[in-house]
Amino acid sequence: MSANGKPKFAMYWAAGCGGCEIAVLNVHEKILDVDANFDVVFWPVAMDAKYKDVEAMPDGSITLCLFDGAIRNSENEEMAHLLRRKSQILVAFGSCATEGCIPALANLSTPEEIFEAVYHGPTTDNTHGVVPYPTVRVLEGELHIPEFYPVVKTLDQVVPVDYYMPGCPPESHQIAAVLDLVIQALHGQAALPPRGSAIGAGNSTVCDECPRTRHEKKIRQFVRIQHVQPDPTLCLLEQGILCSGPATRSGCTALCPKAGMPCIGCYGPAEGVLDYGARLMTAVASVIDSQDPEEIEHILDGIPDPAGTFYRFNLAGSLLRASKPAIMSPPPAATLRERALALTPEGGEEGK
Amino acid sequence: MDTATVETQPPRVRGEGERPPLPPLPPPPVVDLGFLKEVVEATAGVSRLEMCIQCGTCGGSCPSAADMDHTPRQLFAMVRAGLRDEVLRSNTPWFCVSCYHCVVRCPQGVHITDIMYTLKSMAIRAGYYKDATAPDFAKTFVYYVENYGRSFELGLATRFYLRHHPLRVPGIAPLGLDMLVKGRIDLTPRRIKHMDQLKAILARAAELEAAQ
Amino acid sequence: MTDRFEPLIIGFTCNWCSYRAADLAGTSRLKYPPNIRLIRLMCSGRLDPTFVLKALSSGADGVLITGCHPGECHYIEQNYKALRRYLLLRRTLAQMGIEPERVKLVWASAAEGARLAEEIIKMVEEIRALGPLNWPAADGGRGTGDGKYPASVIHPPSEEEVTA
Amino acid sequence: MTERNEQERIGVYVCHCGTNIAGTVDVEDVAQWAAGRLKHRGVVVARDYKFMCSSLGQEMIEKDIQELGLTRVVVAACSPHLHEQTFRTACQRAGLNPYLCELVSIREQCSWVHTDRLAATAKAKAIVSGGVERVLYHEPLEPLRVPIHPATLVVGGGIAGIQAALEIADSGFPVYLVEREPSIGGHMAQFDKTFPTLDCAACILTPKMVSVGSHPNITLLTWSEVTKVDGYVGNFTVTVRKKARYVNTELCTGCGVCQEKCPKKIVDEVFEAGLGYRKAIYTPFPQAVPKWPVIDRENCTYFQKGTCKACEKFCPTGAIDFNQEDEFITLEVGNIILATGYDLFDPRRIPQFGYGRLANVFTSLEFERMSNSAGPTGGRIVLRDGVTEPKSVGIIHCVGSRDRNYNNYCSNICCMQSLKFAHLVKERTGATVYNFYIDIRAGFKDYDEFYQRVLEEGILLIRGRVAEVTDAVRLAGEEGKLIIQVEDTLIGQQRRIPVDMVILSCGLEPRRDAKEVAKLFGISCSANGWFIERHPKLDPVATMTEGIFIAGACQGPKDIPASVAQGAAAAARVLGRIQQREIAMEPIRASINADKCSGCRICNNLCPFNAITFHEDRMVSEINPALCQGCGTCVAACPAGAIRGTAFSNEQVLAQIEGLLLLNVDGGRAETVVPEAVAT
Amino acid sequence: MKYLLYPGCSMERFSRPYKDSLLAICQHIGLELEEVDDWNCCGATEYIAVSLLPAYSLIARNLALAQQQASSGPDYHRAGDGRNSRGGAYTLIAPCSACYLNLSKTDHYMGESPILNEKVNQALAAGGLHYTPGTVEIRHLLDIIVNEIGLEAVRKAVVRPLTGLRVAPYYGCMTPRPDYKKRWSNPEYPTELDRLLKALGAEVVDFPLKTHCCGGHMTQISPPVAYELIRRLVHAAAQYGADLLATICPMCQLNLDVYQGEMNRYFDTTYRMPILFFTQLMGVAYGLELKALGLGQELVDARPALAKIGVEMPAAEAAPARRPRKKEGLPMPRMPGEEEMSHD
Repeated sequence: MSANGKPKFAMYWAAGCGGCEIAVLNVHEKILDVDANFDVVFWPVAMDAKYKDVEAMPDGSITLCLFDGAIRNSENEEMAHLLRRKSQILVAFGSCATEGCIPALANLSTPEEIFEAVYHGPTTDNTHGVVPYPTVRVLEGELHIPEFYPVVKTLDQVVPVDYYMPGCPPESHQIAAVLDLVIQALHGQAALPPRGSAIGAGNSTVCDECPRTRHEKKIRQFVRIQHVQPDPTLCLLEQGILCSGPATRSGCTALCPKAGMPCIGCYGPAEGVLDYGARLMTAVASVIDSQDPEEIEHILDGIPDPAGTFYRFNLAGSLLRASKPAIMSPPPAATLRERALALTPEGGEEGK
Repeated sequence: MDTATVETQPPRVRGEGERPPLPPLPPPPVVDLGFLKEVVEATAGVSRLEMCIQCGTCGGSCPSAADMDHTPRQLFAMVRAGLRDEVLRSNTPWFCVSCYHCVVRCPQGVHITDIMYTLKSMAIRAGYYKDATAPDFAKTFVYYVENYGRSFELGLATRFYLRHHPLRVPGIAPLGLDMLVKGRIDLTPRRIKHMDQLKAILARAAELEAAQ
Repeated sequence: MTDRFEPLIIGFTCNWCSYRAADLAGTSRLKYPPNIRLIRLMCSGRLDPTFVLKALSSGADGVLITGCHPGECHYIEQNYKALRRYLLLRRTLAQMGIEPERVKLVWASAAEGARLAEEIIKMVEEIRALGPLNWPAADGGRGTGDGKYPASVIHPPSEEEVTA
Repeated sequence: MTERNEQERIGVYVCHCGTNIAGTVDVEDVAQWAAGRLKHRGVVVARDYKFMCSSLGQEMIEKDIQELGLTRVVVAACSPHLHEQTFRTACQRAGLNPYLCELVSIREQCSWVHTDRLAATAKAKAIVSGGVERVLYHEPLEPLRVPIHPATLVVGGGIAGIQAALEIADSGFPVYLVEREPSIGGHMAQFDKTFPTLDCAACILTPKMVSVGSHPNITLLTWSEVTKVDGYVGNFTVTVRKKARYVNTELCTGCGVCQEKCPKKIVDEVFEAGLGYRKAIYTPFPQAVPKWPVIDRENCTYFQKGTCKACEKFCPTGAIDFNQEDEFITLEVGNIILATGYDLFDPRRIPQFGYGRLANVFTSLEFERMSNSAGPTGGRIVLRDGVTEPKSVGIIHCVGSRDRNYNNYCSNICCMQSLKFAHLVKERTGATVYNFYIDIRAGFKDYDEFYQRVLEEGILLIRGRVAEVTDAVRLAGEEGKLIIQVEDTLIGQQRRIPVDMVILSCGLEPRRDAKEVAKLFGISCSANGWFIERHPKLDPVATMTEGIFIAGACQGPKDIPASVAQGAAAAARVLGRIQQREIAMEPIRASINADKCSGCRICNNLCPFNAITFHEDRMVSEINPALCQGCGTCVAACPAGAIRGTAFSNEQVLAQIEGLLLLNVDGGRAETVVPEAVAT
Repeated sequence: MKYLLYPGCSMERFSRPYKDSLLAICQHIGLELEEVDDWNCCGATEYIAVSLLPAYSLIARNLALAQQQASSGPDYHRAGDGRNSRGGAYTLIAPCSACYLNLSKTDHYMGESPILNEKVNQALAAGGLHYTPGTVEIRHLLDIIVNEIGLEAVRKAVVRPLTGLRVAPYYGCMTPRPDYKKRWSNPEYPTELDRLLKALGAEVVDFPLKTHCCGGHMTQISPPVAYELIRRLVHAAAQYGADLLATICPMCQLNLDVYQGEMNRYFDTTYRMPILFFTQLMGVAYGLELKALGLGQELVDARPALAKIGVEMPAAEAAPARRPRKKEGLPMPRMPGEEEMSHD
């Protein structure tokens, strides 16, 4: 408990787009309740704070910590451990922290490929081919930056997590509800759900909240939404548009399907599902309306990027977590360190 | 069996001495049971030769069966029996006109025509086939293809006829003349542009074939 | 034991055809390497891609999916569903950089003990040639971790309290 | 999971099976290992024994259950298909729910197929570990008991269906016999003589037809088709469409005046096999059962042009009723016997045999009608011109059979049929008869004797599959003839044999609509389209669908004796069921968790047994446990993981995977992690 | 949209009429053809009998060239709608039966056997070429005309119907036979040419030997055999009262036309059965200039037969009445497309 007697609140932004942070602010006046009920001690986006301040706090002194973003590098992991140690309730906030989300799609590529794309790609102007080294020895001494991990991890792959809040980003009305619940719990007016469960989401899947009419499914062709004028009231999947609704946890109120766009699965797997992609794959494949291998293959050609489609938000959280070459490859740091030494005066290059 | 030792000697008759050894048995006929496998493997695609049920559809369908030493069906039975020499000496493959009637009718889907091609090339390699006419025609044909990239009817006909049916040349000559008049024969062979390329390809192919 | 790589393969069989084929292989004393371990399902239609991914991520070097021949499914047509899932899964796995030889679909009727044995022998050799998969075990994962939670002022119940 | 183990007490029992298992697997080691290594998984006792399935072995298990308070049992022995029931019953005797017992096979799938003792032992351990992990997720189950409705539906009024119907009806139970055509009798009614005894088909069939027609326990529904089948074993609800006859069966006496007077004559493609004519109002043949005619709407002048009504004018009892309409009736039955028969192979598909182009090429069925004294020619064997008697006839076997291009199977009846034809032609015309065959298959009682007899009659048999039948003459003497070109394989020469008439012994094919019928009744078809029996040897008339049986040629090409035998067999199976009054079904079923179900309807059309229904009101899908056959396809398909499959749940399978991967082939630790509780 | 054309050696000279007429009619019906550049002989039935691999490589070179040429430009005709995972094979027209068969066979076997595929491509590599099985779809000209252009279009273009001309449609063996892709015609009893000729207004006889062999290379190796086969064909055509016989293959035309005299001499017979290419008849029906169709180059004069065009011709006595329909007669089984086929 802090001086003003209010429980402490923290929020941290790891490997992610920051949408989650915005979503929190999107709760509008609710944010005032946060301020009223919590003492915000650490929230880099909202206020200035240093890691060492957090280190200084006693363990378990933070009551509620919302952790958004995935674990992409050593800094993310260090902060995860730090905040775990300091927090009573650590919430994996948003798809990145929960299951990897878009950043984890990088798990389909090796670090080498990623660096190639980022630092030498056609869109990169990097005439000297400079790449970041975890350790660079310069004349003044050694410089360190966080180490890049071969694969993106979910928060709970590095520390124990109390609650999961899915969504990319979590819907603001859900955030508001969760904040309410926690506040009530603080005043002993409500009990928190069991540890390890998902909060701010439903127990069924998106179809449950989707108003579109449905029939028995028979798919003879997959089409991309941009190539067709979908029927506004009929189930998109029945129209051959690959909608992830059937496999995706409810809670978003089926925003996308309502707006005529297929669900892309940001709320992740339904309760108790071990592998999101597998569920979606098996469901979609089962209703393909053909018994002829040739024809089935032909129909499947309509799904140009299966892995990316079925694991768009879930790759890090899936059973395989990454492609074989990626998960088998060593951290690039190992190789990079040597180059780093080559850059020192002894190496000569620096001298010129 | 570890019981009583089995008697390996012919029984002794009491009072007699060693029996004289039995006279030697005549040698077995020469068969090559690997022949079937060999033919199957040398044939492009899936020959299904081993599936033949000897129904005779091929022999019944064959337009030139009358002139064959053996019907295709018999030939396949002989292949199975491993009678390599008889098979490769048979004129049957050489009378195959490649009409594929047997192939589409065969209830077992045996690729008869392709098997005939295989047997022909085997026979040529073994230098077995008695009447050289057909093989020579094939070779002459191949000669033109290998040197010009195209076949050349006139050359083919003359070269070949003079060799094999010199007596029929006068008979055929007017025919050739007719064709000439009608403008249906070249006097000189045509050559494709990149003969060198074709030659290279064929040479490599020949090496690869020799390798196996 | 020799130090050559011994692959570990999980095989899924359907109760009516391929499992009986495996039984037949046994009763006819056919021989195949001990690298495969079979799981009986009622039908190849029961095959959930999750099972395959689970096996691969839990240490299996390959997965063999088997069922009745098309048109001879004892549940009429469920093996076609297995086929469809397999074809899609195969594409996804390909993108994940997993060699196609590692996950195979084979139809085997109850009479095809020999065929099943051959397929197993073939697969073991192919995977031996590929080498181990050795999928790294996930460190942590949902509901895992050292369980050392800081003391809380509002006592969220532990799993035990809940499930009990 | 963890707390599970504290409660659960597992017993592991490893069988030696004499030396069958112990010969290759170190069973003692396996048992000890299980007791030690798997202790933390809840294994409290692990024993090995010479013969677990022996009464002593079973008693050992029962004793442990009672004394050690085992909650789950794993038996490592032979295939579950052999002894699963045995050990389940043992558990039940000891008061443990039988479904808490798991039998894993370390014989068929281990000791018998491996030679390396160390590796086999390691695998056996892994298999046991898999069983232990799996059994932890077993649930106590109760078999489903359903009552059996005493009535039976027989589909198809051919000889097989007739036989089945009579057997059941004679034992005092009600039967509905549904036939698509206006009369029962099937193909047999079209024949003249039957091999090998040559007694006339009508003489032996008609009495049976009559007793079907008059039997108090048989409700005969001809000119009718089954359109819908609901329910499950013991309780089927069947919808039958009674096509309008346009004849009032109450009034009709079957006098036949209408047929005489009807001005419209059409080729009878069905009963006369296209060789004869019938009227627009007709009974297929004089001895038809029932005797009432039907009006064939498509060809009736009145229905097409609006005038005529000759039949109505002349009918003495005023039985003609042009206003009749199709009628749909529903039947409640406990069991169903399918005896839908076969179709004849259409030889037009083999152009080189000339059928349809060359006038004097006939099909076997055409010849049956021709040779039938009640047929279009009154039994005279003549050419297509209707007058000329053939001087030479060629009979071609295996038409469309034993041929990858058409049907790869042997049609079973053709050899005998063709020999019968040869005999009839010889007997009635004295013509020269050639039979062209690949092999003569005369494998049943008195069949080969008949072959001998035909040989004696001087029939010329030529061993060779005919290449072509042509009218393109090549040699003198062939003009105006049909030339059969064939290799006489016994002399190895191609022969051209000129004949006047060619008979094609066409093969048997599944009914054109066999696959739809199979789907309608929820049974399976082979790739060819024959209905699949539960077991080719041991259960030839049952199907995979409880309560549905098959008899006769719909299961595969068959001659009359075999069809009759199957009809009787199917009847016997049904009667057994009816006597039991109720039946217990394996509780391997799927169920949907309504809270989790989002009503996406992915599963809806995955079930071939129509067990899944969607409730528009609640927007959830539901499974009817009695219809569910437990294949688990929907379980595997549900995107929300809302469907559970008992006995093969995700938890069970995933846990078994973990367990199986516990040990490496060399006995060392494999890469796997300690099993954790997971659901998908 | 262009179609690739593989003419084959025969077309260059002794079957020039075929090439001339097909180019003429294709232009007329708007079928744009482009020759495969520097194609070589397909080896006929000879090469493969000498050595297998070189034979397949010889043929594969053409396929490789076709592949190269087609992939160079956008507007070549492709099979399927392109969404096909095998990317819509390029269509290659082979009007000669032997070439058609050899090309499609090679493509098929290369696809079927990886070993052959690898070896052949090794050989091709020596010439800096490569062929991927399935990228070129070989089709016969007749197939294209009947199934791509369509008989309706063919009928529309007719200006001088061949009414009254009795034609025996002759397919020969290799075109309808083992079709290494999906069948487009019946191997025993095709009807494509029949229907095409009907569309031209001709009276088509139900030619029983329509797919029987013309003797192939036997005219060279052992003429007696070939002569016998030729005799069977011309006799059957005469038996059915045909005025002429229409063929779709250079080799058939060569044997039946050029060697008909030889055959007559051999058997001491007097058959005079004109043999024309179906493309020539199309040209005639389209009213194209006869010379441009290579007419007159046949050795058995076709003019008398062609002179009949437009003249109503009584059914030839020679044609045996095969389908009695007398009242007392027994009904005949109906054939699919009965009305089309029957002619009594």
